[in-house]
Amino acid sequence: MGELLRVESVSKRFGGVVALDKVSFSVDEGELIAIIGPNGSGKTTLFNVINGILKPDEGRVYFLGRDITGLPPYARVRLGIARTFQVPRPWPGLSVLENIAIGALFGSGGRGLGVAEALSQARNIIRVVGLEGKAEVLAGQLTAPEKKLLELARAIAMKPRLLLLDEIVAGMSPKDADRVVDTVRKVRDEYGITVVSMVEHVMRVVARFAERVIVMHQGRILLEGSPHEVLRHPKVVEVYLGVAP
Amino acid sequence: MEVGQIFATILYGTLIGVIYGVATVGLNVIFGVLRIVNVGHGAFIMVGAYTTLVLYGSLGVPPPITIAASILLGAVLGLITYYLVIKHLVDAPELATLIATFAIGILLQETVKAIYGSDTRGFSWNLGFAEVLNVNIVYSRLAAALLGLLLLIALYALIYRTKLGLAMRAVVQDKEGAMVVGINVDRIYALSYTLGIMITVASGSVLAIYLQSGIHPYMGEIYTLKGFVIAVMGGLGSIIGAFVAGVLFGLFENASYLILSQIEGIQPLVLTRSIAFLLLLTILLLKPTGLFRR
Amino acid sequence: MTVIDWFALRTSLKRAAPALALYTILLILYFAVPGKSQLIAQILFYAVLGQAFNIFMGMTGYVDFGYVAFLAAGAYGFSIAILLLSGVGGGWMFIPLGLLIAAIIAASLAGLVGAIALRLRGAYFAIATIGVNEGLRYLVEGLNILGGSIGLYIVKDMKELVGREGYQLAATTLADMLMFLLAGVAVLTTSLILSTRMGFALQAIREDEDAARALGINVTKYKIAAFMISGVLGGALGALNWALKGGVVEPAQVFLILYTVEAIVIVMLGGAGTLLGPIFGALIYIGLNFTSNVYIAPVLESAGIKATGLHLIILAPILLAVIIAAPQGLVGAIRSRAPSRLREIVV
Amino acid sequence: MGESRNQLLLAGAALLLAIIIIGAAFFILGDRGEEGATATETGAREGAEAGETPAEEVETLVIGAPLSLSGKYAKEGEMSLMGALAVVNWINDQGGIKVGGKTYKLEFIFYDDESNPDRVVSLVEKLIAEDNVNFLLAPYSSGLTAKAAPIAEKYGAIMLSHGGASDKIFTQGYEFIVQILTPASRYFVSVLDMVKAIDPEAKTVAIVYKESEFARTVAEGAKSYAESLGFEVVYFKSYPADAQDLTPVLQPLKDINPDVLIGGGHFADGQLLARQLYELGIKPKLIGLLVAPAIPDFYDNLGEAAEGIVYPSQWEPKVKYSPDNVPEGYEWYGPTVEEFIQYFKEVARERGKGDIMPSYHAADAGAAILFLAKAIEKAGSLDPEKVREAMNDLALYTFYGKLKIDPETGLQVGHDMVVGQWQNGKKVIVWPREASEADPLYPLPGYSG
Amino acid sequence: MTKQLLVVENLEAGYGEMQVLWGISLSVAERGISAVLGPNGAGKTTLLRAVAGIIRPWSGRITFSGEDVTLSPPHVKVGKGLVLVPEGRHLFPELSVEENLLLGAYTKLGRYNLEESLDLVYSVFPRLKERREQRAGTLSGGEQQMLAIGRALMARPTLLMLDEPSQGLAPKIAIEILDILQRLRGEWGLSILLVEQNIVKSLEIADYAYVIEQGRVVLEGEPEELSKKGDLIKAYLGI
Repeated sequence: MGELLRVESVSKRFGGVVALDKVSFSVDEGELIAIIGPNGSGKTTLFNVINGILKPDEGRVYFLGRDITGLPPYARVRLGIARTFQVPRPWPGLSVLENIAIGALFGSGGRGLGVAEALSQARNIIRVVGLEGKAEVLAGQLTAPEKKLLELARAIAMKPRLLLLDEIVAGMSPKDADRVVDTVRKVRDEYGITVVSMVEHVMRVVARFAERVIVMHQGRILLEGSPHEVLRHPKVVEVYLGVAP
Repeated sequence: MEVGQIFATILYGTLIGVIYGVATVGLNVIFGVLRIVNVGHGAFIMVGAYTTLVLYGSLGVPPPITIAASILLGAVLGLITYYLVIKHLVDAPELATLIATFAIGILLQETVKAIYGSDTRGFSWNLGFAEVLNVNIVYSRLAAALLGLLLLIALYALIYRTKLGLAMRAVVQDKEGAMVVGINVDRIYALSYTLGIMITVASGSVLAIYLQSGIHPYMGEIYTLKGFVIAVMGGLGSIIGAFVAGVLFGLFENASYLILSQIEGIQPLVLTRSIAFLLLLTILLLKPTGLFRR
Repeated sequence: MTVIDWFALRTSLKRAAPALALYTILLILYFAVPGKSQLIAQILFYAVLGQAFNIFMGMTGYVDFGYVAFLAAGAYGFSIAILLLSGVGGGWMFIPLGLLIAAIIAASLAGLVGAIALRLRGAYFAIATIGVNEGLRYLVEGLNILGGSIGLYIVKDMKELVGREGYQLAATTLADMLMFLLAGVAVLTTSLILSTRMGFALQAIREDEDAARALGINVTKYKIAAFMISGVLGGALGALNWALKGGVVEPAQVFLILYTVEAIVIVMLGGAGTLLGPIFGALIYIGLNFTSNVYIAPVLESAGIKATGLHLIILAPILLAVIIAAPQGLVGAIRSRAPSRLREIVV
Repeated sequence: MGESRNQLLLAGAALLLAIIIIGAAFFILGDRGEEGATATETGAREGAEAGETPAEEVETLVIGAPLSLSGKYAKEGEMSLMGALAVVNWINDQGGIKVGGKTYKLEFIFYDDESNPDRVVSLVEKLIAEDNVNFLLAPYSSGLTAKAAPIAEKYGAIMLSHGGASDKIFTQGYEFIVQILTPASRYFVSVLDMVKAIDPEAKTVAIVYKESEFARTVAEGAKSYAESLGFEVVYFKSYPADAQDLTPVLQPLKDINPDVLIGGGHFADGQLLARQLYELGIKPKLIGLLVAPAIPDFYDNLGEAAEGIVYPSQWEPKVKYSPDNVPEGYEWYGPTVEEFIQYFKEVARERGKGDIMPSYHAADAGAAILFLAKAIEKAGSLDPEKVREAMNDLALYTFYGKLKIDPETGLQVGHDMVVGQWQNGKKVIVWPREASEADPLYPLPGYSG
Repeated sequence: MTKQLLVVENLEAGYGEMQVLWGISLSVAERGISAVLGPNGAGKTTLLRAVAGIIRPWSGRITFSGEDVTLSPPHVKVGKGLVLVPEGRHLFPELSVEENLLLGAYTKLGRYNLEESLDLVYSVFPRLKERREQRAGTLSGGEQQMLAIGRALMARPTLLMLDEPSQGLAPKIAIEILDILQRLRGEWGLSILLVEQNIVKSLEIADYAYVIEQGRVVLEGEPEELSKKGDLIKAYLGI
């Protein structure tokens, strides 16, 4: 198990607001990591820097030992970095099947993939995430949790080595959330995909899901460790609740 | 190159530049607030030119006063087209508004044609001239540029010195922010669009006073095109940008003519058009937010 | 990747079938209805114009106001081929050679413009393309190249190449048949694109370009590819309709933005991104135009109402109504309300 | 919201459907209707007047035209229409034309081509194939004519070019296209001849023209003719089609100070050119402009700036062509100038245009009808080939002046242009001397020398 | 029973075809502070946007000062004194601090008291006075939040709704801002509807709290009660 991703003292500011302040961490292959932190702590910005939508003001990002700081998003996807969005962004006018097939076609496994295979892979993945029966429905007509699942399915179809999940269970009922967490674990085990997820609040999910937790606050990494250590850490409780209970 | 020639280039480049500026700000006001590119822009300019033509030509109303009539007519046209069409398309895809404003333009052109015919018309409002360095300084053109400048100052004052203007700028910057401070965003949309149309129609009057000829139903098309170039130069949505870019564009056109006319075997005034659009592409590529934006 | 993707081929044929059937009906009408062949050819021209334009606008959501420049490039390319051949001979070779040069010039123009302007979005892109079209026109006139403002006259040269009768045939029936062929090519190209990874990429770009980028689609590459395909088809159309059929290529005519606008109207009437849309759009647009012009105007005329230019006054409100009520166009409206099976056919 | 949107959608769909159905109905019924009305295979139809003149069988001969009634040539198109109708009415009032023992009255059918070459083709085909027209007035401009020509030739119909002054189109080897007006390359011939004749001192010529097919052909023709007369062309510059400000291109003339300035293009730019020459104080001995000054409201629009400007004209209402001065080898046909104007005014009134005078575009179209009618009579047949042949030998003298074509190309060689000038707010013919009403005002008032 | 200033009954709302709120009922007492807590994605922001009128409620009823304002557009609500400090602040970045504040006083009520309000806001947030000429976009996060609240105060609200005012702020500043809110209630007689992630602090200042999850109220009560239950922490953090 080697190192997959390394982020080295990355900073990013917007106007007068510092979104990321010299953030460094690394991810090993096969890990399940949760990045937690309250709203506005810089998680989304961090994700955008990792997948190339934003360029950091300073610092570098390495993937499989290669400096990818300057690479455009699609090139990173080819290398095997996939992501989902916090507010799901499926292509609303295309069907569920088509959405996933596009993931298969343009993901890291998509080179030379025919449309027919892409569609049949998409059908398999629909089963894995439990969207059976929705294949022909336009993505715009799905319910919110379904859209989240579709995002996950699309990302899985891309056969990434690293999957970045942005608030994958926000707004879900505990039952739905458990289902998604199980699916993600299954995906990690079956496909060998490393998963980094950001989770804001649902600590139960974090505990169930992550092997390592990174806590962000104010654009910095507050601490990292196992869920057990981190979730009980007074600093974390303070960040979330304001003062120690 | 004669001194007079250079003087004429600067003088008339600046004067037509001011006119270009006035004829572009309307486009910018509407784009700035509503994010709509008014492809029918030129048709509204044409309407203004006809207003002056008809009021001066047949009723003898002094041309500067016809500008007031144009402003009124612009208000009426603006409100009608806003509530009938634009209002329904504010959140529609860009494509829809491009086509809708184009259709409004056609409708205006064909209506004016149905009423006044397709003849090219003009009028004569002669104020005399002064001769400097063997260049005639035509007073009516000076007057038109001054009137245009007045319009621009009025618009500037409206946008930067009044509450309505402040509200408009607020909507430009953050629509939701404007909502939460109690600005009726729909109303600001209607007013900004109408204001844009008013100044555009008025600029048609100014243009008519400047040129006094070449008034026909399709005369506006070239101003739509040049308006785009100038608007992009100054930064789509920026008022001062439009004015400065207008003047620069007028000077640029005239100066590039001066240079091109030294080359044998080409047609310099025709080529200035190409160069203008080349300029547009360059600006779009290097600084799509316009030359004067941070 | 060298293997033929039979699946894509099959789906694309299935997709293309209704449009091809409609063109076949037009072809039959072309020969069957006396005295209306040119009306049908005109509908055909606009249908192909819409079809070619749609490959880019319909699939990516970008509006190229300067699209007519591709038709102009094709017309000039075709004429250049004829002027090269005249004096040398080569007879009927002028058509394939002309189309080849037309395609090459249109493709290069598309590649160049695409590489520059496709970095822009929305209104900025639309404005930039107007700039390209106008800039080219005044370049031709100002530098006095390619015949300058007078343009290129190639009727005489075509007559020299294939004789009087030959030219007669080439400029009428043959040109129209080639246009039908081009229509078929346009439909098949569109449906093939739709059925391959490129189609998926383009649709993703149209639906949400940022999401597409984040998902690893090389957005620029696909946009330029679609732009070039659309441009080449436009070039061939310009070559056939203006150079071969018209015999005169005059800048004031071939760079006329009106044609782009008509293309937009047709695509919007019919429905952007659909295969049948442009055909219905052209039928409605030209049908309305011809009917009001040839049948209604004379009746009004004899009743003392001067009705010329009427169709534009009618067309503009109809266009506005379509945009407000059914922004996806006629076929688009059917498509979005249809069950998924039908949707596949209507595409 | 959603519901009203659906209703709008439904209404829109219903509207479109209705249009398609109506269109389709016309499409199918249109054919049948026309076929039913066709009387003979020659293309003549039984006219409505047939019943009124039972003594002699009068048939109808249909002449058709795609006319630019909207779009950029709309003004010219409207004038052409009224000019053609005026002459058609005159011929019919004379009892029509006699062809091989039969008498035909003329009927004029026209459709609006929107100044658009893509419309022209289907309209020409409709005229020929459905309205059974064998004789056509060509559309305006060479682009439109070129597009119409293959179809006309395919069906073997004759086209008379009344609005296209282009030279180039007649070098393309068309058989059935015949030109009525003086070609563009010879537009300024009379003006330059006039200067040569009245002012041997004049040496320098400046040419400023609109960059368009027509104006450039004129400008280049004028340049070579001027040089052949011994003038020196000192300035030869153009401006783009829809220029708004010509100051850059005009200002240098103030220093160059040529003797003669000619050029222009069409209506819009011509007015602009005249105004800006005046404003910028550019006063050569003579200013000659294309097209624009021939229009009656030129002076209304420009006032003093129009004074003294000359223009070449295909025709003027005050020309002195009459049956009394028929030149050697020509034969008179058609209305007198006064009759033409009278018929024209009647048509204009009927069309709600009020009391207006014909422009030369009207005369061009009228002359085309005359030339055609005479050729048909001469041929004694409605067969286009025979009519075209008859045209080769035709030397006609009409209210429009001389008409004669080059048999090879169909190019007009007979017609001469006159030179008009604005003097004291009125158009007067100043050249050629034998046709002139007044002496040319020369040099221009205000010319400093 | 104190008088209720704002009453929301069975509110349903969402975006496009996606329903977010599934029948939420809550109220804010006159001069009271109600807190809305809940995990991300629970619908807190949507709730405030619907109450403020920025998105149109699908069904349900919103009563403000006894008046039905369910479908009133936002500018009408602001005019009545129902003012939102939105998530992400939505300042006018190119305008100066003072221009932002002036825009806050856009409504009739605000205009009438303009000078006084400006003085008051500057006295509450002296930092804003120092930076009155500065462009809003160049302010630090904390200052931007102060400006957003100050701007809202310019409208002379009777009810202030705040969406995560301490988001992205250092804990010290976050607490400072929440303290200011409490002061405002006392000095200005404001009623407050607060959506906040700093649970402890917000429960400290609130009189009543709601916990929402998946667009529904799952728990409500007075802060002491809720804290005692311990359910709150559980529901919120999922520990």
